[in-house]
Amino acid sequence: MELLFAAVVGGLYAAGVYLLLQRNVVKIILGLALLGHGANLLIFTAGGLTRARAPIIAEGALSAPPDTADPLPQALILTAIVIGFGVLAFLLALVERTHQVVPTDDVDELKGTDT
Amino acid sequence: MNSVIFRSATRYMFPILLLLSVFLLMSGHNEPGGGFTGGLVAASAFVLYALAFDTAEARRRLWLDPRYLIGTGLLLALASGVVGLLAGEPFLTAYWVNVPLPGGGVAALGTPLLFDAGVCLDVVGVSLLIIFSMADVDRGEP
Amino acid sequence: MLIAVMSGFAGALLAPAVCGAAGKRTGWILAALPGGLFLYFLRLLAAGGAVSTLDWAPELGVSLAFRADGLSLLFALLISGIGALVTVYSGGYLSNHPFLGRWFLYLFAFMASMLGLVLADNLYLLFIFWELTSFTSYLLIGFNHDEEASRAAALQALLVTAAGGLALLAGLVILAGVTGNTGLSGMAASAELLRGHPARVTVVVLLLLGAFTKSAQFPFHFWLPNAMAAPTPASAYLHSSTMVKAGVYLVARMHPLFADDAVWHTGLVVFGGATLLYGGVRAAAQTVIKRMLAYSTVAALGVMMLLFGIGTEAAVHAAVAFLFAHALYKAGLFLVGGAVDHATGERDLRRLSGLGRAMPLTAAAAAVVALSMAGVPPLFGFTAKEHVYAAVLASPAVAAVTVAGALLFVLVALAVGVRPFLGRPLDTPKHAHEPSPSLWLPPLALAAGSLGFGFAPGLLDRALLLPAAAGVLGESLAPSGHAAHGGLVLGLSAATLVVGLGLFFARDRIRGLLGGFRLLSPGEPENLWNAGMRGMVWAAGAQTRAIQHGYLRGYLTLVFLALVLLTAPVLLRHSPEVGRILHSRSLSALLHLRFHEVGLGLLMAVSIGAVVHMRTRLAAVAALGVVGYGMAIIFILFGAPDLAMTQFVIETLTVILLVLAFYHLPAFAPPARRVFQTGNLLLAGSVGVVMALLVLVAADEHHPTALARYFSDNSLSLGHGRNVVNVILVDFRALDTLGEITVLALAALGAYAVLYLKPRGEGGKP
Amino acid sequence: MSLPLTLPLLVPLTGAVLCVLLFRSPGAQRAVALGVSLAHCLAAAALFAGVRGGGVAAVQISGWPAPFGITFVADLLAAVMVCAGAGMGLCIVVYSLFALDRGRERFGYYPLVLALLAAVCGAFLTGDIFNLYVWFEVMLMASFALMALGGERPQLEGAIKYVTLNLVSSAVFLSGAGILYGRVGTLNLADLSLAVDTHLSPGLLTAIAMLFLVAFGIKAALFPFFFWLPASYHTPPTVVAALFSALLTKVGAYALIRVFTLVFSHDIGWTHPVILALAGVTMLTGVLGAASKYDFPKILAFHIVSQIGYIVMGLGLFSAMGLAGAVFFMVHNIVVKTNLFLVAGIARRLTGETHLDRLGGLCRARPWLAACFFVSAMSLAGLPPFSGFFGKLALLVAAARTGHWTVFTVAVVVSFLTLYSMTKIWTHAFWKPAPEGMPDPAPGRDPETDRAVAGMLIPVTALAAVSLLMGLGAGPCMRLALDAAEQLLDKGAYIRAVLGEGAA
Repeated sequence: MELLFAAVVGGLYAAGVYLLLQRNVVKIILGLALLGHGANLLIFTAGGLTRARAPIIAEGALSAPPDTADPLPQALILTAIVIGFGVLAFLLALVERTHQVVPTDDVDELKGTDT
Repeated sequence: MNSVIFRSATRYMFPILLLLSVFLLMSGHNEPGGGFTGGLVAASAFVLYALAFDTAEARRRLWLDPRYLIGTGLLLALASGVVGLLAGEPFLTAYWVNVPLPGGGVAALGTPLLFDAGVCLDVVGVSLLIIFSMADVDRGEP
Repeated sequence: MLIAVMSGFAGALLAPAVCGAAGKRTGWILAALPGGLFLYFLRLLAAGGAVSTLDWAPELGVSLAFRADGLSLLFALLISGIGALVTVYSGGYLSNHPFLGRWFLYLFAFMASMLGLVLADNLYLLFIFWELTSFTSYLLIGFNHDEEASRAAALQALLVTAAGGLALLAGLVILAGVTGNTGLSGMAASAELLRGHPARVTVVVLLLLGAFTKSAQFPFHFWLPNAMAAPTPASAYLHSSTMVKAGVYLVARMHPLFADDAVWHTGLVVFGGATLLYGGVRAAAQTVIKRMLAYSTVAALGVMMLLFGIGTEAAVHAAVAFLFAHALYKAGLFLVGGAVDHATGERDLRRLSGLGRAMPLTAAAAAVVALSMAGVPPLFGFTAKEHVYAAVLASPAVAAVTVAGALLFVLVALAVGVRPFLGRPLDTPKHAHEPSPSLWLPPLALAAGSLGFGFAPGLLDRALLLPAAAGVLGESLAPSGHAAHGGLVLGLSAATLVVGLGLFFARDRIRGLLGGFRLLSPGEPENLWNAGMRGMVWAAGAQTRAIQHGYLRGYLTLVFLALVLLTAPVLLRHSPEVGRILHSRSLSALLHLRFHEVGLGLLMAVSIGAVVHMRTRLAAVAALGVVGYGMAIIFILFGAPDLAMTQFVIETLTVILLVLAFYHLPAFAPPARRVFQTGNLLLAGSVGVVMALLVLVAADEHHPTALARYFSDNSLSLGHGRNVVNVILVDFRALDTLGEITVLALAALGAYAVLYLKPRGEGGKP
Repeated sequence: MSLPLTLPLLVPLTGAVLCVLLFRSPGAQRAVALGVSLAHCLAAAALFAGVRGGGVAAVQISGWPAPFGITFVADLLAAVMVCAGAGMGLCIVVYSLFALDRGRERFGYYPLVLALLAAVCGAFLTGDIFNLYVWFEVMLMASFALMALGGERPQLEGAIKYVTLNLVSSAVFLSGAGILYGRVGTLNLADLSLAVDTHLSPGLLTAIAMLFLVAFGIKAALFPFFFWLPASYHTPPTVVAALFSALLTKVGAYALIRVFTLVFSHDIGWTHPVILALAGVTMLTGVLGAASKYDFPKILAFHIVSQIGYIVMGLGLFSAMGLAGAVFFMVHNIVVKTNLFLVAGIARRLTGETHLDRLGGLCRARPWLAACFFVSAMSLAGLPPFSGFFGKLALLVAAARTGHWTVFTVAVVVSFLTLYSMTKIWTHAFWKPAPEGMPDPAPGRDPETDRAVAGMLIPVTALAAVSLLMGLGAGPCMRLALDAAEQLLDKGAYIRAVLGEGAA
């Protein structure tokens, strides 16, 4: 099971990196999005995958039974997802604006500031 | 995207979604849900509205600048934390009071719920500010 | 003593104010400070030295320790005494300069640093003042920084001396590490520790580098003549008695430590000798007063290094005597040269003649100091030269070099100090006239010194020179009068004078002769240095262009490459364990995997592939959406409903945003060249593999963790919530959530600002 | 210690929120920003006093026992860094009051700056790896916005690279945190430190350590991860660049020091030589970049890289003196580099130029400015008696004591090149007469500019004085740095403060 999802994580990272190495700004954004998914799934898998029940304490019970999923990684991922959303949104705005100023989607044409 | 059916559907969906978001926020502490999902659902209600009619209409429906929502949400979250601080406990320490319900039962109200509400407001404000800005980008500053 | 040094800096800070108040009289007033210091040091000399210590940074071994022994006091007296004269002099020389205040600021700061340098009793303290002299002199040399030449000269001087300074610092750090203490007076004791230590040669070389660059030894001499761009008072001060003698002082100071080190001695003798000859010859070829003096200074410094290199008692005695004599006459000559320049506006010796009638006092001063330099009895220069000859006679080669140098000294002395004042007057840019007292008094005072001490060498020996020599050697010497030097020495001196006179009359021919050596100029150390700096800048540019090229994907390639190169070796190093984990995992995978999970995995794989391969943006976005929803499904299947819900809504909003944003962007450009693509593919693949392995490594441990148990036990009882995840978010780890909503807020504000705040002239409000 | 530990985070955060709510009136925001940054300094001072007196302090945020909640911890290093951060914040805000254009003020400059300060302090104080990630994200988001705020083309070009590379760093950081939790089962740094020491197979943890090295290396602009910095730092207004150079990379360096002393010190033989090597290369490439540029802010930007090398070198040496040198150098560098950027900002304000060929005459026209620059520049070049010299000396001594001669040599050579590039600025911008056709920077040309510059000189003077004092008072400062270093090397105090006396 971990093997399967480890493979998926690897795939997400590989695809993300590959897209990041392109010249097209849209692909770079997609790459970053994939990288984010990869990180989230990575936490989820590394935190111990169980087909267990959700970490919600049943009515009347005082604590969740031992076979429930680890709630902490879920909390972390939830935070990470939301942060990722915010960052992505900003990035999109930035690209939008950049495109108004420099009408290109080829980041190779954005090398004016280094040299 | 502005077919009549869609618009009229939106008219019904809008309040339902808002109610759903409130419900998610309220029940979030015990059932799946919570501030984030609640806020996001509320936001999507307005987004739906914007898609059906237009952003100006949606803004009018919201009737105050999203930035106020953001600020208030953050302030609420901070305040819920300061309560503990004022009581000499560490920042964000939870405080609970049992409020007897008219039905005879009791409801535990506590600063974490306040915090969650803050989260909810913040999320609504943020999502809407971003999406409205992106949608209206060609029109210049509102 | 600390106060004495600090008073110099205080005076520096006050100088501009005084200057503003006193106007023309400034020089005379400010001279009170160095004058007072001079008297103070005389008192110390009478008292036989002093010590004072104050902590600065004990952890680093830096302390404000000062110690005045004979050597220190010899230098201190020269610095303060000549400092006073130069102060008076520059008051007149720069009387109508708009930035006179700043001038005195720099001058006093430099003087104070110099005093600190010679009085310091701590390795690092000495270095601190060493560097202070470097950049205060930088400010002095570049004082007229509106002129390109001054800027260049100042920069060169700073860089050369600073390079040496860093070598010195390295040497001192190593030295302190070896000897374990940073006190200078304690050094001699720890000579034992250094003997036979592997680092010894390194230390010697580094220290000599420091000394040679500072004291303008060949091949680091070139900054000194260029530094003549400085106003004359600065040149007189820096090059007669102070800055350039710092290296000599260092060598003298370190003498006890390396008294028996072959590298040390040979290094000093060889480079000293080379510098002497080189400087003398170049001096003879000059026609401008200041440059001639500058090169003769280089030569003189060579003599001192040479003598300290020989290191016998006689040599050290001769060295301090010569140092003293040189300080007096060289300062005098510089000041005279400046006065002549000031009075006539002419610097070229070939067009200066017969000034004696117009400016008799200056002429008198000039004659005395020049003859002292030439070594004419009874002036002190003669005594000093006697000592020198006596010290070098032991080795014929060294003696020959020294005599040759002395001949050229005679030439320079006559050419600068005598010739311009004799003969038929020539007309000069300005009509020659006797300048104001502040310009002729200081040289006259120095001349008086050369004369007076010439008559009473024994007194000077006892009072100053022998204690100084003792300070160098670490033990006291018996006084040695003239009688000590036999007739041979006397004969040599006489011969030197005669032949030197001859050379003087033949100086134009000599210059012509030396003109032929221009061919060598590419090999000149200065040109090598400049080439080196240019090369450095070029290399810097090349490497910067190479790595900071502006192509984002290039940067990312390096980053990911580093990621792989840093992690993969560790995994390989522990390959057995990784192998074990993989093995167990693969088994569990075969046993436990369910059908819909495999399907889900495939769905993810396909949609990921689709994101990469889609040709149109909207298709790619759609594929990305599928990936996101796939994530949501995974969350549902593995007991994370909150995640699933959040992921679901967020994904929807994200897709809407992407569509809104990409609405404006053009279609995908054709992909980059295949070569890149395969490389990228490899890199991306290896990153993926590394991360997958790490996940497996991590998931290897047993769960649930203690934290998980704690949360599920206390969520309801203490957190009043049955949804553990939510309780974590709003209570257990509420701070994370607080930060997170802050991120959201900032993102929104940022996006808003980016979209609507436009620079002026581009529509919208500024 | 609950209050002093929380306020350095809470004060600026509240200030930021207030500024958000006051988005309609920039005037009110200025007032809030000034007041808040003053209060922030007081809070930081209180924290420092507490830690100096009472040793490592910790507070369990939201009142749950460690390691279940999030812990805020302040040892000397953290306290010192918080003080430095607060001080810089005040300087930056004061400077901005005079320097900033209305547009940026209207579009949320002050809330962003205050949020950045809050995030930086959060990062310094948190004792939890994931919480550290969160504060890093807050910091990044604020810096993204500040970087792009103004929307000029160079800003946007730089921002794209800055954002992309830093998001990669965040992804790596997040993965590292997740894997660490999966492997060790806790997020609390102190708890991690214990768990790592008692871990069954520490070997594989080194791989995770490398992830953090990459993540923090990007933030700290270490070789080969620094490219985003020279690409972007010179594009926003120099005051923003000053703020970034003061805090962002330093937080990265701080995180490196924290993690590689507290958590990943199990495999020193493998990790720290790597760190040392990277540090050496970073110094060299950075300073070479500076030597090759002729643009005032660009030179400074490359210097940031070079000097991160010095700081990390101290970590790589991993001796008390080395870490002390790193701490001292870090604070010194914050002060001096910020000041140089502020000076560059004034130069730009006076002449409208940043390129050395088109600058000049500043020494004659503005002697006070020249003096402040000279002090800072010489200090940066490591010339005595300014702060830089003692930082350099400490690192050299540490390298000599531990026998790392290669990095020793590199450090010496680099400081020569540093001096070279600093004198380049001095010679061109200050000594050289103002070039033809360039506005004369002398006072009296435009009263408004003179007024603004007078105000901007306040923080500049203050920072120059600090650099001088750090040199003259090197004794106590170095003592403090050494104490901080010893705290870093002895993890016990930190762990006990977090997990209670029983632990460690």
